[in-house]
Amino acid sequence: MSFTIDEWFVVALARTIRDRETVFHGFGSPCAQVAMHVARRTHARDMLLVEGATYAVNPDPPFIPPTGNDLVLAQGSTYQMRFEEFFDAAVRGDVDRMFLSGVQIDPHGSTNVTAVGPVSAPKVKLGGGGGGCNLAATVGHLTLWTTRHRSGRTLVETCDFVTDMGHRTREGSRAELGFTGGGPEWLVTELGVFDFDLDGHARLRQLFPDVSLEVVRAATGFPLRVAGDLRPVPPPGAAELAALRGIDPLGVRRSEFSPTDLRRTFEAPTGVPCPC
Amino acid sequence: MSFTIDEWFVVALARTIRDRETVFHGFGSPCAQVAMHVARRTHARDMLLVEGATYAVNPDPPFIPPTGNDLVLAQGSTYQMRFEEFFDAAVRGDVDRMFLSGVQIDPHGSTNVTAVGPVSAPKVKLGGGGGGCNLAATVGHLTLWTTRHRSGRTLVETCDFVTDMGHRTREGSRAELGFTGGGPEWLVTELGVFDFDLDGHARLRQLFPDVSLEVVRAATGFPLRVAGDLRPVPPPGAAELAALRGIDPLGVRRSEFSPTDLRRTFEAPTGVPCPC
Amino acid sequence: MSFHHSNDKLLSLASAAALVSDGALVALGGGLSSRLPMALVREMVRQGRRGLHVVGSAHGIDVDLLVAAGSIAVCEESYVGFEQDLGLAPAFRRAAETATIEVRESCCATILAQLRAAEFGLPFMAVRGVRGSDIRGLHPEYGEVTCPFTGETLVAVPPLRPDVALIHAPLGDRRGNLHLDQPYVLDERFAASSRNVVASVDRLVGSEEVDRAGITIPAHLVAAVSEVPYGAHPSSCYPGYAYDRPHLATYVAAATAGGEDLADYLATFVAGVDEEGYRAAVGAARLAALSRWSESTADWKAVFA
Amino acid sequence: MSFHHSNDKLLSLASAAALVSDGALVALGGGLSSRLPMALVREMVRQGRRGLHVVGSAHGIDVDLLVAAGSIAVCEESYVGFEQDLGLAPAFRRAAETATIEVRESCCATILAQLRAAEFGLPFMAVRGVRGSDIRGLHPEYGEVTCPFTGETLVAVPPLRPDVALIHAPLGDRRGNLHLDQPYVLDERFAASSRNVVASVDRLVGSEEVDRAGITIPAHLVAAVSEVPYGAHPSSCYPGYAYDRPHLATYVAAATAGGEDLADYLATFVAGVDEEGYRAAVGAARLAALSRWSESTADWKAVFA
Repeated sequence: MSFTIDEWFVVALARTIRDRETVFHGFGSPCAQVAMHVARRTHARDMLLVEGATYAVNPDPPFIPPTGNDLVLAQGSTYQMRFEEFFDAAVRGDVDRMFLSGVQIDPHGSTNVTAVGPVSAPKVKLGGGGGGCNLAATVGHLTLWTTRHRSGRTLVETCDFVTDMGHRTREGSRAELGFTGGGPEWLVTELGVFDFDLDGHARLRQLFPDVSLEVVRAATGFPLRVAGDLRPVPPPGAAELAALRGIDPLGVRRSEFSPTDLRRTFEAPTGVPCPC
Repeated sequence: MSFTIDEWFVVALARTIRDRETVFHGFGSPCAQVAMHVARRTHARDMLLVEGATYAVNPDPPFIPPTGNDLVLAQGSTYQMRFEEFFDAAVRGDVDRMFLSGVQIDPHGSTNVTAVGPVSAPKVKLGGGGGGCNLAATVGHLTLWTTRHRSGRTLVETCDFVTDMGHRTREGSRAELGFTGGGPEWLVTELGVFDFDLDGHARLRQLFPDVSLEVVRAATGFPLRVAGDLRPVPPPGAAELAALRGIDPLGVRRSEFSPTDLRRTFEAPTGVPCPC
Repeated sequence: MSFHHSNDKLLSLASAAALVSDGALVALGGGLSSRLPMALVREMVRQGRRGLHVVGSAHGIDVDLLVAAGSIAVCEESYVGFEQDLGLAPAFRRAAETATIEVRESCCATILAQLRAAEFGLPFMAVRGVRGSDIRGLHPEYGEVTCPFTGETLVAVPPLRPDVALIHAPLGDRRGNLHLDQPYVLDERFAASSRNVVASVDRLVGSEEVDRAGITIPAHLVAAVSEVPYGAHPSSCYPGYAYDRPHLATYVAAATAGGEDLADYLATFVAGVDEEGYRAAVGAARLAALSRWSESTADWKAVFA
Repeated sequence: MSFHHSNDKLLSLASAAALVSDGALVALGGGLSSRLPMALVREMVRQGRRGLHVVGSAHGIDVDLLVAAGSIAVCEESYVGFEQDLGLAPAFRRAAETATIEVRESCCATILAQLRAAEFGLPFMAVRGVRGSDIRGLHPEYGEVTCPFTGETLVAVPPLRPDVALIHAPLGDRRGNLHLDQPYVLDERFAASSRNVVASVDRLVGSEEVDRAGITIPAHLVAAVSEVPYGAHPSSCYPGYAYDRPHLATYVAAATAGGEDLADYLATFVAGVDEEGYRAAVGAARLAALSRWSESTADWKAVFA
């Protein structure tokens, strides 16, 4: 059974979700969006899935469209939260996990989706953070991801602009700011999977088998911390791949990857048990 | 054409409503409730009528029931506000008039519907103020009414407990408290009609023809101020009486009057023009 | 207030009511004589619940019955009574006048602000009004806050996070989805701000039917649901039934007289019976008459005669 | 914000758009590529509106087109772009990078809090979060407030009271009642907090039909309504039509190239035509195809190909 990096990457994202969690993704996040549906169809059948900008609860869309606010995403849902209903739930602590990405991500998991260069006259004006700046403060756990780690411009020592706070900024730690959420728990990149150590600093836990530690080190803009028990990323199970291919026939997840990375394909070692 | 005091009283209340006002009455207020429908069916056809505890906008109920929260009150309405939708509108200043009553009413229009005697161990524990305590601060104008002026216990120098503030309390004036509403504009009793002078003090403007100034003075627990141009209360018009009898076939308005007062009947001087 | 993920929350009325502990902060759904959670109220009385702190807007027989049964320690409603029609709430009035309950009378808008603080995850909310009213004096827990922009001083109120909200709905499914008709009163806010929603429904139906009717309160906010026909009686639960005015009058008379009369009412309609017994005591004919409101305006009027 | 009592608010698109003055604080309804008030946006461009201060959540071609046409001075949205699919917003990006517009980027939840302050009649609202984000630095108008109960310091935000909210609905009546399908995004909050709601509807129908569909925004909040078929195109307005992805791609290409290409787009689809001309330029066949989403999953997928 063969699969591609975008498929494996999405399964790695899906596995950061625990069953019975209430989970949310923002718009413009096809990989996270697909990952949530994969999780709900495999190991997290009782999660409460809030479908992005539609705020639909536990929908079963026939496919994922190229926009995060389309009626197709609410199909099969019995209830759609109001905009404010979702944000209130997240602020008061009823949302357990949110997926968050960044054009820049610092070692403590702060992210920048606002501007590259000085914000007053940016080199690149990015789209903006949507609701992240408040949500990141109060949602239970954050799963961060990027598909552009290899570029060397994504994992940086310092973000040009902090849109969404990670474990600490120059203003202090989350505790010092009175934030009720736990902050970044995972950072999944197309090269490997990081968790965050006791200092709230990213630490490499898993590597994709076609990637070397040197490649990761070279692509990472801050001193790389590596877990003692560094392992390869566990391969996707058949059920996870089937769920993924079922929910994303248009392949919107691929829009996040560079053409080069999309050529990465893998063979499943036979007889790997699916965790679901 | 003959009519009774309850009918005339309700018409007097109705005439305090200006056309195109947004008007609200609380629960347990049959006279105000009937008055609003009379106004909307006669001189204030473009008022926005918010029907008590149903928050129905411009309904046309077939009759007024003995409770303020019944489905019949929303009949013919195309829209029902949510509870919070109404209160927010009132607090931000979109509600122009509210009807408010009191077991005690002081000269500045503060009202008591909480307790007679010390609140810690009351002589009579009353029902309570519902939403009045906040609404009285921000609604544009208040029309106060009582059907128990004659008792001598209603218009008092000082309320045992101020549930809803009038023009001033010992804490100060409305301006000093930063209230955005105009406070009491009219006080209609079964003896006559008061407005409020520049000190925000009740002032008798109209008398029912079967009531003498001495009766009013004797029944009023504070020095009576009388307008220079004291007049009789203008009699109800045929259209007003027809509207009233149409909307209140159960006669719920009568529940507010003493049996003695209910015996007061009047003959319309012929050829009185209806103001509507 | 974290979400309830179970897909089957159906409980017996006894088990549902048992989720309310003695001394709990309880939000009562509905208002005046409409959609009051009466079956849950009666069951709490049967179970001898004590020391409850009830909060809500304008209520009637639900609160008065709990007071009559000695279940309430603190009453923080904005109104308790039977409007102009049947007047003051007898048991509530007696208990307040003898200081056997603590009355922390509040205002609908203030309660809304406090529920919003809880729902919005904020440690306080500001309110206009309240100043100038002696109600302020009944609430030492209120504070003050100065607006950093205008400099004006407003009353600050703390979050109100009920331990449980008791909500009656005409329709619901076993997952906990509830459909209500307007007016919702504070029920949506109670559901979002309370730690647990315990619901009773006149009819338990499939999710599709609740979905068609429209989900007012979603399953993830609901901890338990119990099916009790006429569960809001003697208050109304449209479109099913109008309120039972003669029954309210019977109650008010008994509660006003107190002693034997009140004891008889409680024995006949509450302590001595289960809900099936309650419906039998009220009488099938009477219950049927309350559903006849929709047949004609004359029938509707007749219900209130 | 006081209520609108008129029983006939039907205006031509030109008269409706003319209710927005140069320099106005404008709330844009809908979100991303769904239910954007595009006909009103195009008409404002035709009328040469200048100096607008736009506020909202996550938006796309509505804001980018206004920036391309030079109508915007200040942009206070939480996001402007075309998601992963079509990427950054070309005109918005260029204007921000050359500082020809002021970008006061905000956060959905902060904007919600500011709208609520206006809706609730409060001089400020407290928000969690924002601290720790550099977005705070873009908003000198924010303040701080200390909770009188917990002592914690929160960010205080002032009320946001738009001069006008531009809202597109599939259905409405001439009195101004509007029916929307979920997600409402911020439209309900905009309607309650803005001084005026100016609406466009795909279909003007009788009040009974809006009532049957469900009134999302009531007439008393609406100042004007104009009937414009496909008035949200190229964004979606379900159940009528899906969003026109190829058209968005055409726009993004033209706006990215700028100069002639952008001028051509504006001439062909905005300045050079009225809305009838716009629909003709898009093409009846294409518009019909966008309504075919409901026929089958294959058709729905095909719309996005």
